Amino acid sequence: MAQDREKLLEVKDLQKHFRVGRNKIVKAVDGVSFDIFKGETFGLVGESGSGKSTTGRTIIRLYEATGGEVKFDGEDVHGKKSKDELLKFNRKMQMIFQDPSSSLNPRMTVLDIIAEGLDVHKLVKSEEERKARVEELLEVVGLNKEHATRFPHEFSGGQRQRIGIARALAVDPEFIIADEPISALDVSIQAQVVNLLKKLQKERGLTYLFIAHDLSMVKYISDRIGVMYLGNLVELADSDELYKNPLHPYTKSLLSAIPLPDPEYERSRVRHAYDPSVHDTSEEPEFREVAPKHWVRCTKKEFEQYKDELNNK
Amino acid sequence: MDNNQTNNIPKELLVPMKPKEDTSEKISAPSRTFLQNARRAFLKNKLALFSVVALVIIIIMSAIGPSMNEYGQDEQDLTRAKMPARVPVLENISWLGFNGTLSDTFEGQTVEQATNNAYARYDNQEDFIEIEVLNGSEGSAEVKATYNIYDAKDMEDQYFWLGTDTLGRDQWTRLWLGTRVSLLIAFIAAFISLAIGVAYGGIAGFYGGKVDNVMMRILEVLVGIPNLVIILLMMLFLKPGITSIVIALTITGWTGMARIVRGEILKLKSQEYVLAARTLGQSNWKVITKHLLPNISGIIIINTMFNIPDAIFFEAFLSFIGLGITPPDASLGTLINNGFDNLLLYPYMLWFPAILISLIMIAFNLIGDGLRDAFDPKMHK
Amino acid sequence: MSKLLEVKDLAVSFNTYNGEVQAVRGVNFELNKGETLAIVGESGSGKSVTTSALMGLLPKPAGFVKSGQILYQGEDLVGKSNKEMAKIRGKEISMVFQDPMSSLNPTMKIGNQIMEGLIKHQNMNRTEAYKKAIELLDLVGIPNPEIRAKQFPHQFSGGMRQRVVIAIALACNPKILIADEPTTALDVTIQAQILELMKSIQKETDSAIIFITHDLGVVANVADRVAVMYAGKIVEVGTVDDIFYNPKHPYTWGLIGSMPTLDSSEDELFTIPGSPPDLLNPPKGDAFAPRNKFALEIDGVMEPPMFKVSDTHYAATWLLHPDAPKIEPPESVKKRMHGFAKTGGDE
Amino acid sequence: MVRYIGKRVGYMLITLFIIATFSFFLMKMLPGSPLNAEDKLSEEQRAIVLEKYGLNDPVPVQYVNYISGLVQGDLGISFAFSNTPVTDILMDRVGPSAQLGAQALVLGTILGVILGLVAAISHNGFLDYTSTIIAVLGTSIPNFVFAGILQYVFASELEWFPVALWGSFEHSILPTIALMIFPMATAARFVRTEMVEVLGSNFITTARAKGVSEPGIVFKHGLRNALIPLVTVIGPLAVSLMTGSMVIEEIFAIPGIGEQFVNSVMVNDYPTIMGTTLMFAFLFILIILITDLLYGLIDPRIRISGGDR
Amino acid sequence: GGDEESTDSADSADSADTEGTSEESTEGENVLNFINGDTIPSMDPSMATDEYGFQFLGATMEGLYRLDENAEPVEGIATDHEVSEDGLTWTFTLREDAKWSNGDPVTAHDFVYAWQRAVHPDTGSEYGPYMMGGVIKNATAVNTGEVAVEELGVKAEDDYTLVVELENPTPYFESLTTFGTFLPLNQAFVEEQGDKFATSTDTLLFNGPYTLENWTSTASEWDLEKNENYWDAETVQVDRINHVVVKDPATSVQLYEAGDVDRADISSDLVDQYSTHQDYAVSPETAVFYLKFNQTRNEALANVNIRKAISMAYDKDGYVNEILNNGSIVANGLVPKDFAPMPETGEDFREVNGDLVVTDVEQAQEYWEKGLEELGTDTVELELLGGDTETAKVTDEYLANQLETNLPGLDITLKSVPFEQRLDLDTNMDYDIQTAGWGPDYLDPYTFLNLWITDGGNNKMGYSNPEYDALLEEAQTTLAQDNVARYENFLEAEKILFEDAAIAPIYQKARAQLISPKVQGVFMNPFGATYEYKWASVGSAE
Ligand SMILES: Nc1ncnc2c1ncn2[C@@H]1O[C@H](COP(=O)(O)OP(=O)(O)OP(=O)(O)O)[C@@H](O)[C@H]1O
Ligand SMILES: Nc1ncnc2c1ncn2[C@@H]1O[C@H](COP(=O)(O)OP(=O)(O)OP(=O)(O)O)[C@@H](O)[C@H]1O
Ligand SMILES: [Mg+2]
Ligand SMILES: [Mg+2]
Repeated sequence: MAQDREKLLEVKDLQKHFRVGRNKIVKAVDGVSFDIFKGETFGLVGESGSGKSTTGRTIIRLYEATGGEVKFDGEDVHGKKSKDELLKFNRKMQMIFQDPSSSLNPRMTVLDIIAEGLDVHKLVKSEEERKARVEELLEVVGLNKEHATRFPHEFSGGQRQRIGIARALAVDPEFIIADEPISALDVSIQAQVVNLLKKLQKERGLTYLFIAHDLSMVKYISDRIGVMYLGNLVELADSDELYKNPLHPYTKSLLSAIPLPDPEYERSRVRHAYDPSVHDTSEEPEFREVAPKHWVRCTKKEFEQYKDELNNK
Repeated sequence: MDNNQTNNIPKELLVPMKPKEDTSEKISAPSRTFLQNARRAFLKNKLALFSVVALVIIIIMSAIGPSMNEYGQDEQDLTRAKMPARVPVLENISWLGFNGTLSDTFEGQTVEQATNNAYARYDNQEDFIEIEVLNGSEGSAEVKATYNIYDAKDMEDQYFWLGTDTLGRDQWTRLWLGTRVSLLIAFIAAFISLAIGVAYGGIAGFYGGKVDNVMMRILEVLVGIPNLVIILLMMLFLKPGITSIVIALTITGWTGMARIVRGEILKLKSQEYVLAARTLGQSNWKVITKHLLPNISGIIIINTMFNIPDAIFFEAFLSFIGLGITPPDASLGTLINNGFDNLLLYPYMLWFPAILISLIMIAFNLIGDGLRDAFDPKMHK
Repeated sequence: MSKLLEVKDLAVSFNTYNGEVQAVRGVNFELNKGETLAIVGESGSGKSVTTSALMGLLPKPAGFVKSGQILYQGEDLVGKSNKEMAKIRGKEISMVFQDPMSSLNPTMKIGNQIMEGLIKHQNMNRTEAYKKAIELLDLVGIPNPEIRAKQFPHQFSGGMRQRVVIAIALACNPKILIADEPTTALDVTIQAQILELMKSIQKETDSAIIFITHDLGVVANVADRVAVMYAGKIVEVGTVDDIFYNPKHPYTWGLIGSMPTLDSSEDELFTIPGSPPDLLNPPKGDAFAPRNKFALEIDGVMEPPMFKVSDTHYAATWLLHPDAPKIEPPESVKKRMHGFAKTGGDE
Repeated sequence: MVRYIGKRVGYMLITLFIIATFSFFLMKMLPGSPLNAEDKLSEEQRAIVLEKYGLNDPVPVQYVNYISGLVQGDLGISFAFSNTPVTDILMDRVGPSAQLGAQALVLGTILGVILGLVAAISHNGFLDYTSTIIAVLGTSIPNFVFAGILQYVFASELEWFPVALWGSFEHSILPTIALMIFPMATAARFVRTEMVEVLGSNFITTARAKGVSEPGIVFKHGLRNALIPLVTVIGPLAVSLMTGSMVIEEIFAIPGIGEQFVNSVMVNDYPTIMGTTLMFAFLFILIILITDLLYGLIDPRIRISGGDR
Repeated sequence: GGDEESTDSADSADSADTEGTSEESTEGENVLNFINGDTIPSMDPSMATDEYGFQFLGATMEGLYRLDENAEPVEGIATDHEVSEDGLTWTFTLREDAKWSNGDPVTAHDFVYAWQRAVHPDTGSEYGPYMMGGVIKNATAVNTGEVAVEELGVKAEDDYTLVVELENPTPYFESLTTFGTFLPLNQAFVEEQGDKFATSTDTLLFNGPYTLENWTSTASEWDLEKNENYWDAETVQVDRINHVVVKDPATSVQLYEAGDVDRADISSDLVDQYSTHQDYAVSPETAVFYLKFNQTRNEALANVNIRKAISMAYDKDGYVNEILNNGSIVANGLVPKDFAPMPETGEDFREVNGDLVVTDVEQAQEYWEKGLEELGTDTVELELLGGDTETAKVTDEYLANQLETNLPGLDITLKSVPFEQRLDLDTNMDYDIQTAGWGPDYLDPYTFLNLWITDGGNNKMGYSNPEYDALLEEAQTTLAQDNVARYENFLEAEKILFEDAAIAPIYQKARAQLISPKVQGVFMNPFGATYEYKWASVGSAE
């Protein structure tokens, strides 16, 4: 569905290396490429430490990229220099953070937190307008306006995450990076947040990069999913396709690990542990399209093997 | 489990509940603004509140105290030097020590000798000395002498509430004037360590890397040079007095704060709410002032409270080496200094300023604790 | 099955500036040898407080057991002194905490942290304890245990730390292992490993496990029986099949409904509106009523008792009253139940 | 590690060099010379004396001379003690101060830690308030008042200790106690605050769940984790203790460096002031280095070679 | 009664034995324990400038003469001397049994070397040229390099005959030779030690009653030990005198009370407490304190009426009795009491000249009015410069208050600085009024009066009166041989000084002390070494 639309974000061979200590370098993101189309939700999954957050943060310029390119609406994000341009970019792209309690300044009221973007981009002219805008946003995310004067710690996790969403929405972004927006939440509240994100996408035509490690939720919300492993994207496909026909052994392992609320299924579940040594090491793996719109990082040999696998299904 | 009890439930209650007003997303705590909250939390802190009251009283007294009696700050009169404290009404409660008498124990071979020693000490004003024999045994007699110095000096109608000093100046007046000076210095010191220390540490911590490295090295150099050397230099250019104290404090007083603030900022700057502000395009300045500083306010407040006694004693030290307050002005530090010299004979000269300074310190500390809690919304209930 | 632990009418409160927070308001359950009891429920429903009370580890001086009994092998643990409890903790009952990142002492070597309990409870000397510690590390699947034992927590990944915490809890072969959300902070693959580990150890030692989580997927994986908590009370309890295939309490419906499955594709997930009640002033009647769209008038008046559904299955909702209107679970929840109902209860 | 220390020592030298330069020129801005200003000397004679101290050269030359002397460990000749090298003065005086400072530091820290622990354990209880009050008093009463009272009560009246002077260990007891009050109070406050927090943390609960006894909780698990902020404040405090307290030294008639320093300042003995300054600075920087190394020892999470603390 | 006394002294002796700081106070040794107010900065006779240097030079070395209890010179290395008719040539006969502590004999050459060294420009001595200039022939010329050092008027005729040629007849020359700067030095030893000379016990030689042991220039403890090589060793009764540096007065007293030391100074604050102590004693001294008026900086002080007003406007009695409280007495002139007896009559100089300026507020106000009128103003702002010791600060506070109260329109700012800084400010004449003091350097009123000679090295306040200068000049030259006339000139000069109100005297210092009865035969010198220990003994210990 999404692929016919225009590309909003192009990530090409993105690299982000951290220097830790004197001579040690962590290659948190090591050459990741993907596109995100307007209006779609792109899910990014992978185990902890695989570089998902780093990818998201580098895209939004919280980190300087070590290499590669990020184009937003055709423009190179990382080449931008002037303050005005940067501000414009900041408006178009926003982020929702993983931890609802640490992503809200504990000393600021909800009003000020949400209005921060309005202030930075001078989107409101008067104090009344500012307040009105914030109240409107609170309503959009399902809170009510009395909450504006409160502090983050007075809210439940789900409510806090909504405040985070309202903050991101305040500047009318086109694209939102949601970095594990629900991992820290209670299941019953996860549903609220996911519903809200979906609703907003529908109403506002937002585009999401949705980062998580919980495949069932990602699958539910995403149109396409990329699987990361150790700084690389190892598989990318439509979400149904990925679920039905996982090809990369890591993806398989990941899928097999998801616990489902079904005792019977759980009793019979077999988990596949991922063993990186199964890979063909004869050459440097590349990202290849095994089936239409289904990409896997593999060597030539594996490529053939995966193709067979697909065809045999 | 106790199903039997549930059998007699009226049927009319077993129907779907009428939808009530939407209770979704309600928070039960009433809504207040930050300041209301902070104030409420602060007001709940009995100790802090008490301290504020005490400090306010002290401040008020430092304003009006000196004019509460007829004695001036530099009104010397050697005939009334070293008079003990005497307060109307309280003078009748002897153990309070406000009855305007000096007393001490004297030893001697015999009671008589001890008594004579006492007389000799107290200007031989035998008529005004009461002797109480504590130990009459031969060879090691001990008497307690109480000298009613006010009567002896024909000053029955005079009351020096806290006594007089070696120059016969009223200690009450000087105590409050001294408090005024010390408090002023304390507040200035607090302000300086806040202004300079927080800014310096904040910038170093926030920009990190090279900036931080250079700034910290500069700081090390500054801290490495003893205060005294810097003060020495200042003696050249400045007249003793508040200005030079303030400048001395400006040069040296903020480094501790800077180090602490830097450490905290380093910790906080990768917090997600800071990142969030940056994705909004918030300027560095705003990030520092709106996000980082408020969140280290607790530690800043506590550290400021540590700076205050430092500053008060620093002033005393400066006065000691001649760069502090110029006489006849006094500060609590100089009063304690002087009182200490007379500790054994005229202990009241030390006790009153010492008690007051301790009170001030305790009050500042408790207020600091209270403020820290009050400015932390999480501590609000 | 032998009864190892019986909790009777346990109520725990906290004294705060604003008054008494009634975190646990009369909880009853029992635990048998070798079984796994999962406690589920939303955040703040009193799961951790309940287990802290079992361990005698309520935060002092604010928290206290208001009433009730905790009978461990017939002996009441309530009111035992810290010293007496120290003998039981770690040896008879041990606990794995929610957050592996902060549950280990950052300044103490991993090996020593494991050995501590051994030396105290098993009267081992250091060499013996060390050997046992290495064994335990090996058991929980930590490679190179000899090297790892000499490292500090920060040198371990989150998953490994959680295993260490489990190793500590298992060190003295406790009869009861309480695991408070041991996998919430971990990613799915590691979570799966740990769950497997716990199960296999349980098989070996025949210990009982109380497993706290709010992830129904995990519950489905580990539990024999499930207790659902809401606002300081157990609102439904039953075997894992009872709860997943035949839930009776509207809150349980909500929980089940809000979890997407891999093949669900509804436009909207089922959610439980609103937020839990303030335990400072718990509502009269059914605490869940304000959020329950199937609430009955009586919910506002009287607390529902535990209605028996089957020998193993009880639920506290007036909907189970014989005279109450028969209400079906919402479609989405039903579909989900049916979705995985292969054996099913009496549906 | 070795490399790290090497690098830090390098930094230290640079910092010291800057301090030396800085204070050298500061001194040059100050008036005064080895000549007592009593003006009994003729111009010619002044010139001779100045020549003797090398003060006739242009300032840059003096600077180069000073620094090259410094490199060879030569701090020049005191103005006040004729013909006595500054290094001798420092050597002579630093011993008692360092001993006192070290004793006060160790004792003060230990007692402060105990006080803080007691307070933290009885959080908001009677002992907590008591120890808090002790701590506040400790920071709010000048130490010379303590010293005077100690001297009067324990030496003059009770005759338990010598009144003053330096010599045996007994002589150092009272001054140590007087000096100790401030570090004790500081340590108590920091330990209390930190310990309250540590005792509330998860790993303490974990330890309790293992069945670790209360003393074990406090000492084995709690204390070490509460020490980091203490180390931070105790570092600079250590310097100020070791470099001597003029007042305490004067009251107890101890031939220490603190008293010597103030004295040098009073008599414009610039070479000695410079030398003392450099020694203080050196100590300070050294302590910072030690503190940083201690961080690593106390908390394994802090990588010694890491840039940030 | 006698009983009491002996018990008491037995007590103190006991405690000294058991608790004394002296490590090795073996039975039967005569040991005293004293406090010194500070370290000894220099033991080089040419370089010493301060009280402590001269104190220990006096105890460990011997010059031509030594002052006895009555401040009369008695034989030292010199047994006798002759003065030429014109008073310009003094020939001293030295004893032949005097030895340095290394065994070398003390000879006339040692004096010649020492004195030449003291004025040699390369030495950089302060006191050498100051004490010898204008006294010994060519001293100033040598010092300024005009003539060779050999031209100095001091020659060794033989090993035991020293001939000194003076610039002017100097009646007090005999007493001058007791002063530290005039001590002999062993040339071979001094040259051998080079720069290290006199920096520690090892680099010193002694020829006096005691040797200085365990001393380095920064030492805070040292002792004087009986010098067995001293020519008059028989007279010396005390085996050892321990010294420790204690600066804090309260500590000194407590050490005394604990029996650790045998003598302690009592600061003003402590007098009240100890004045009834049985060991309490007050010793008068010869130092005088006064206000210096700088006539060059503030025009008000150039006005004599203003100066007169100030001189009379403060209550000295109250100050001396209430604030100092230590036996100090009011000074109403410059030359101290009991310092210089008039030749012939033996009357005290002070008695003869009487009170030259006394407190009289009314008169002060009259002068004040007059002065203000002359100045055409009604307010005067002045800075009062003083020391930074506790006593100095109280003094200044008191004086400022007195002056401001009694002289309407006067506004005084206080400035307290350390001693050295004050000297700097003094040298640069950067003050208005200064509290200062002066102690004599030899037994003659001239040591005080020469301070105010026009452009004198210690004047530093712009005072100049030709008449005054002439009187003193005459006293030192033409009248040098006629002591009676000389003293007349001094009396006259002192009067002029106060007619001009050049300075305003405050008090003459005294020292309040606790002195153990053990300490006997110690007396205080009017100048030079503060205490004389040669005849000391340890009393009533047994
Ligand atoms: N600021 C940093 N400095 C050094 N290393 C970093 C930094 N941020 C991340 N890393 C490292 O980069 C790697 C990828 O981290 P990242 O946070 O992107 O993982 P993630 O996939 O988001 O994991 P999680 O699911 O736990 O959030 C990790 O090994 C991490 O330790
Ligand atoms: N120290 C405390 N003081 C006051 N109230 C507390 C305290 N600890 C817990 N509570 C309250 O007790 C209730 C139950 O908390 P508990 O920690 O048991 O929840 P939980 O079910 O474990 O939640 P989670 O899933 O978030 O761990 C909460 O309402 C909480 O606010
Ligand atoms: Mg992440
Ligand atoms: Mg919990």
